[in-house]
Amino acid sequence: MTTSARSSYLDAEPREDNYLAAGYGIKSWLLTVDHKRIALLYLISLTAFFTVGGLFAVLVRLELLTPQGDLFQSEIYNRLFTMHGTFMVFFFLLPSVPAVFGNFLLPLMLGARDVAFPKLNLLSWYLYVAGGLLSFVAMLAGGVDTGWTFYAPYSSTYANSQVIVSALGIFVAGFSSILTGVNFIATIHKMRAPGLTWFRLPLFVWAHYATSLIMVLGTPVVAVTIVLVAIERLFHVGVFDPALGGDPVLFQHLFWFYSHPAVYIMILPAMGIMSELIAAFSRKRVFGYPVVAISSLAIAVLGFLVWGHHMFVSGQSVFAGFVFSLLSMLVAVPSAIKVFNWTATLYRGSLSFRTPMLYALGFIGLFTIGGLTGVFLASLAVDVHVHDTYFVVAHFHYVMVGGVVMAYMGGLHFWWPKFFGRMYPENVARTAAVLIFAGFNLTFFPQFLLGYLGMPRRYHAYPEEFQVLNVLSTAGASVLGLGFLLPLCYLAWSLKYGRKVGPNPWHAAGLEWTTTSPPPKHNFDAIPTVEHGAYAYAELDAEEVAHA
Amino acid sequence: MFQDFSLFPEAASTVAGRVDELYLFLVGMTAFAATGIFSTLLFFAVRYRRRQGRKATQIEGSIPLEVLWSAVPLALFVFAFGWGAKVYLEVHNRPKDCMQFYVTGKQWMWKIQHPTGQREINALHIPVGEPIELTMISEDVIHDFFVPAFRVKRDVVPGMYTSIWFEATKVGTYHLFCAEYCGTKHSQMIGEVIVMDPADYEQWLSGQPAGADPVESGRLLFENLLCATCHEPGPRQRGPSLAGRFGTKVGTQAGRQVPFDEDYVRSSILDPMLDLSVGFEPVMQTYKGQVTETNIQHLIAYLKSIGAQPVAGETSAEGEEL
Amino acid sequence: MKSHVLPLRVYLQVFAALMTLTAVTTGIAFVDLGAWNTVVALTIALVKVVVVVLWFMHVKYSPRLIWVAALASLYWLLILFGFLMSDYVTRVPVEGWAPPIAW
Amino acid sequence: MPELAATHHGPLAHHFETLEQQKDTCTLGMWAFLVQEVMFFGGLFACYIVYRFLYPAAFLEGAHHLSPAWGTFNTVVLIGSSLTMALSVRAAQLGRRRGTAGFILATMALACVFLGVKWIEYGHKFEDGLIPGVAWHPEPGAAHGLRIYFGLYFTMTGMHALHMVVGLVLMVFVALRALRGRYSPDNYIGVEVLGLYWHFVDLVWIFLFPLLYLLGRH
Repeated sequence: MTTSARSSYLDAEPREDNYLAAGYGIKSWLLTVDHKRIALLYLISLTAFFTVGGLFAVLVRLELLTPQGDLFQSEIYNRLFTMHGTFMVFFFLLPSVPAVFGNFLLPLMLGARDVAFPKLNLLSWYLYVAGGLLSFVAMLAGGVDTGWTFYAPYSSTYANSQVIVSALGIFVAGFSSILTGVNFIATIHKMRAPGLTWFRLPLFVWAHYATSLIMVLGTPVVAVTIVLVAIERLFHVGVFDPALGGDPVLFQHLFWFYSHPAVYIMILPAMGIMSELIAAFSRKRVFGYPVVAISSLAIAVLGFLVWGHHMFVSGQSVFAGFVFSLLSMLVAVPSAIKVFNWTATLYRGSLSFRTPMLYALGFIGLFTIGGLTGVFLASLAVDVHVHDTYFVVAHFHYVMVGGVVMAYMGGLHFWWPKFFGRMYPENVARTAAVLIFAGFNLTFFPQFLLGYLGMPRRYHAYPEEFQVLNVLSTAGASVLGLGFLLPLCYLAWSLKYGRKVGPNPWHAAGLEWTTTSPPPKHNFDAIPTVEHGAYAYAELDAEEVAHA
Repeated sequence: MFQDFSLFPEAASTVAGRVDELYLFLVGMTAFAATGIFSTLLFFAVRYRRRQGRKATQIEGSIPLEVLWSAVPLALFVFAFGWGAKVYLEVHNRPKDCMQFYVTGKQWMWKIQHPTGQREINALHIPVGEPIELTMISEDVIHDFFVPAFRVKRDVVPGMYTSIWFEATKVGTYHLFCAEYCGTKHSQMIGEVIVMDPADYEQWLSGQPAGADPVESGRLLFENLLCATCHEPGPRQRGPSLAGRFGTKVGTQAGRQVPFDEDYVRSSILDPMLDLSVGFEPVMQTYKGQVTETNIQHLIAYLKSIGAQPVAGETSAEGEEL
Repeated sequence: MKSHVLPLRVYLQVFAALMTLTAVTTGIAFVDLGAWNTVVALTIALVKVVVVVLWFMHVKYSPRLIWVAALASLYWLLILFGFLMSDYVTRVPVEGWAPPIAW
Repeated sequence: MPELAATHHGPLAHHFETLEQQKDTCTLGMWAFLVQEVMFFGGLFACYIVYRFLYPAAFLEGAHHLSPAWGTFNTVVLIGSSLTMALSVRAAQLGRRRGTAGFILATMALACVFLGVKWIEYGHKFEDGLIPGVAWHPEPGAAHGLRIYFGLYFTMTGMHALHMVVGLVLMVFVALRALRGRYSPDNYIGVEVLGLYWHFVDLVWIFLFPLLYLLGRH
């Protein structure tokens, strides 16, 4: 490819009817039904919640610097980790990729003018914000100290904190998630451009389809469970209260029926981003495309059959433990398949190591560790020892932060020019990516060791022999925190000073790159007709040569 | 800060080594897979970095490869399941003739009772080389009895008994943690397991204030609560006689056969109307609020001593397990 | 937009069938069939649901995707109930578990 | 087709190409929503199954505190309302404006009868002291687990009633739109979707009725 071909992609002036220019007042944002603007609303609110959740994490790590539990009282500490968990899980991780990237990109990738139900989409955002505000109210009114898992009977009877308000916040946010799922399912089924058959769809779309299924099928169960906890607290009906004949283990069943598949709600869209990044920066179609596509659905379906692996020591029957352990092993396979296929995609590619690609490679590394340590937890005897220890904490942070957040950051850099028509500064972005990767490992790797040593999670004070590893972890957390501050600054900077770009700064395949950056209000001047599958890099390269 | 620093926990029970073997196998598997993937990534990253004039080669995929890298992990994972399940049964299935300890968890302490009646809080003294079984219940929320050095852990649930067993192999003092988040002072619901030579244990026991033997205190409770009035043969007998009953089956008025075991005794004391014995009027009052969980455990110990199998021990159907 | 308009007669027949089934299920509840009472009641309920779904909700005349949606909800319900009960029904023989106790 | 999509007014929303696509999309969306409704009630039914398994006696006793006559009556009423709802959709398909609104009104009337009966039943439970946390003083010797039975009874029927109230609100809107002639044989998706929702509410009751009222009646 030649310099002249390249220049046609860069330094373009944005067109005047782009979606950002479609209105400037507050009302034009708060009442918008444009999926792209709603995505940005989510981006802003998610960043706010991520910051709050991150602050709680910082305080938690500071407390754990010393074994005595001397920085906060235990009441405060318990609230800190609970709020960290609820904000991060329910108000950042669950909506993160679907709400920002799914919303912005699905219609663009499908060649549609919007999602199927634009008003419902806006309602989803309002529900999400309302849920978040309720959680904020709960926080200001004294916080909640049940842990993000809300285990009964502690949550339903014993906790003296804002359980009901907080639970209501999660309930409301849950409906945001459900409606997003409904919206995406209808969009993917019915809004595809002519010629865009299922096996021509980008893997990002497949991943979002699988995630939407889980949102619709799983979320209502946790919603009704939360309702039951509130009813139990208000009326003492006994459903979860052993003092009245209830079985507290039932709460765990219902909670994990959703909350285990929920980790796939978080990771599947991240995997979708991964496929896009790997393909774009290798300039290749994804190796084994149909297998990767189907593996997303396999994860969504199998993911519903494994929830009991959270309950091996809870009083669940031995038989159920065996069944859930075996099925948990099966669900690890489609994830492994994805990792292998991404790696194989690099083979004989033309790899460039721009920031999004660095995040993608980081994802593969960290997700491999996160996924394989999941096998430890699915294996009964080892789980008995490491259950509810820092091993579990490390494992899910490797998947949730090392996986979801890495992909989120990678996607943010990749599609940033599409969102705003401007490029982020490359060098500082690469530095931040390396910082985040290093800080992450330093924070969470020691926690695997702590876990096997036996340090229980949610401990405010701990025996002295665990201090070395905890200090390492806190040190890593400061690096990680710094790593996250950098993008906050330079991305904001780039909104005004970043270099202007044309429709396709990455020379990437995909319908979203055929429209201008930022896209016009209705996405496409004419609905495109699709003639080949996603990742048509061979065709793209040929076109460029022809141009040159 | 570097005192007692280590990277691997002490192993001090018969099952600890078995769990560690499996753990190390999984660590090996992870290390192998991760090294493989990372070095491949690194190699590709260098070998196929973007260079002027070289294009990517488009590859569709490969069914044999897909099959290979589905089947190999599947086989490994299922193997990990099998091994984990096997060791789990060893961790879970107790041997016969365990020493019976009683554990009550409450916010935020462990109350422990020895077979011979001595009581302690947040500490458990045991003899080395003896299989120990703990029968556990919680008075409020869910707790979890966790001894890392023994690699055992079990939730302590309100309203239902759970049990755990272990056999210590090394004299020493080990951490006891509550591993299920239980509220404000969760991190202070900790204690020590002190493993002693059997002789030292005997000496320790005799040095303790001779807490009444559970059977004996159970007998006293049985008298003081006037249980005998209704539950022993006599003019005022209104309920089933209890001698020789423990370990048998009870026919209930609902027409079921339920085992006369710890849970049955406990529920009959706290909620007599549940599973009434056939042939008697529903006249018994609840003793809720009048007896503690520890009292109930004593009454159970007493009933066991006059039961069908006077030896303290098995009531549940462990033999039929999987 | 084509729409399949069912004749009025069909709706009335469906309603009559539902009424009959309601009468049967109420009537049979007063006859002692042992455990079969539950089976019969649930079977009748299921038949009623199928009738409502097929005709009132027009699934009989809908594209395959709608069938899939309806069946998927049933399938996932069965996953929830099945795996949940697989714990409860196996607790007794394996761990000597008794129902939680009240006081 | 682009010129069609540029239409910003009329029954076709800007982001759809054809009315057919719009109808199919809305129907699919509603079904996806109903699937989540099924799972929502599924969680409650899961609790019911577990506690019925643990406390069979309490669930038999609980059923005896309910009136099968009221239950049967309400079942007839609710299935009747499903019929009128289906007829309303049919009227919309045929472009009968008044018929559509009229049948919706009939549905609303039946729904109100149902809720009225529910109100009376709840009142009886209050008098009998069978509402956990509000008025709970069952006869001595009541089966263990009765409190859970009534806890579930009120949660399940309450959630069901709440769904009916939501349906009633929606019906007001749809009936008004129907009267204003917003629906036509080409575009009656609002009525269709409302109908699907209402039939779902009926389906939940079809299971609640035998499970709560009838089992153990003999």
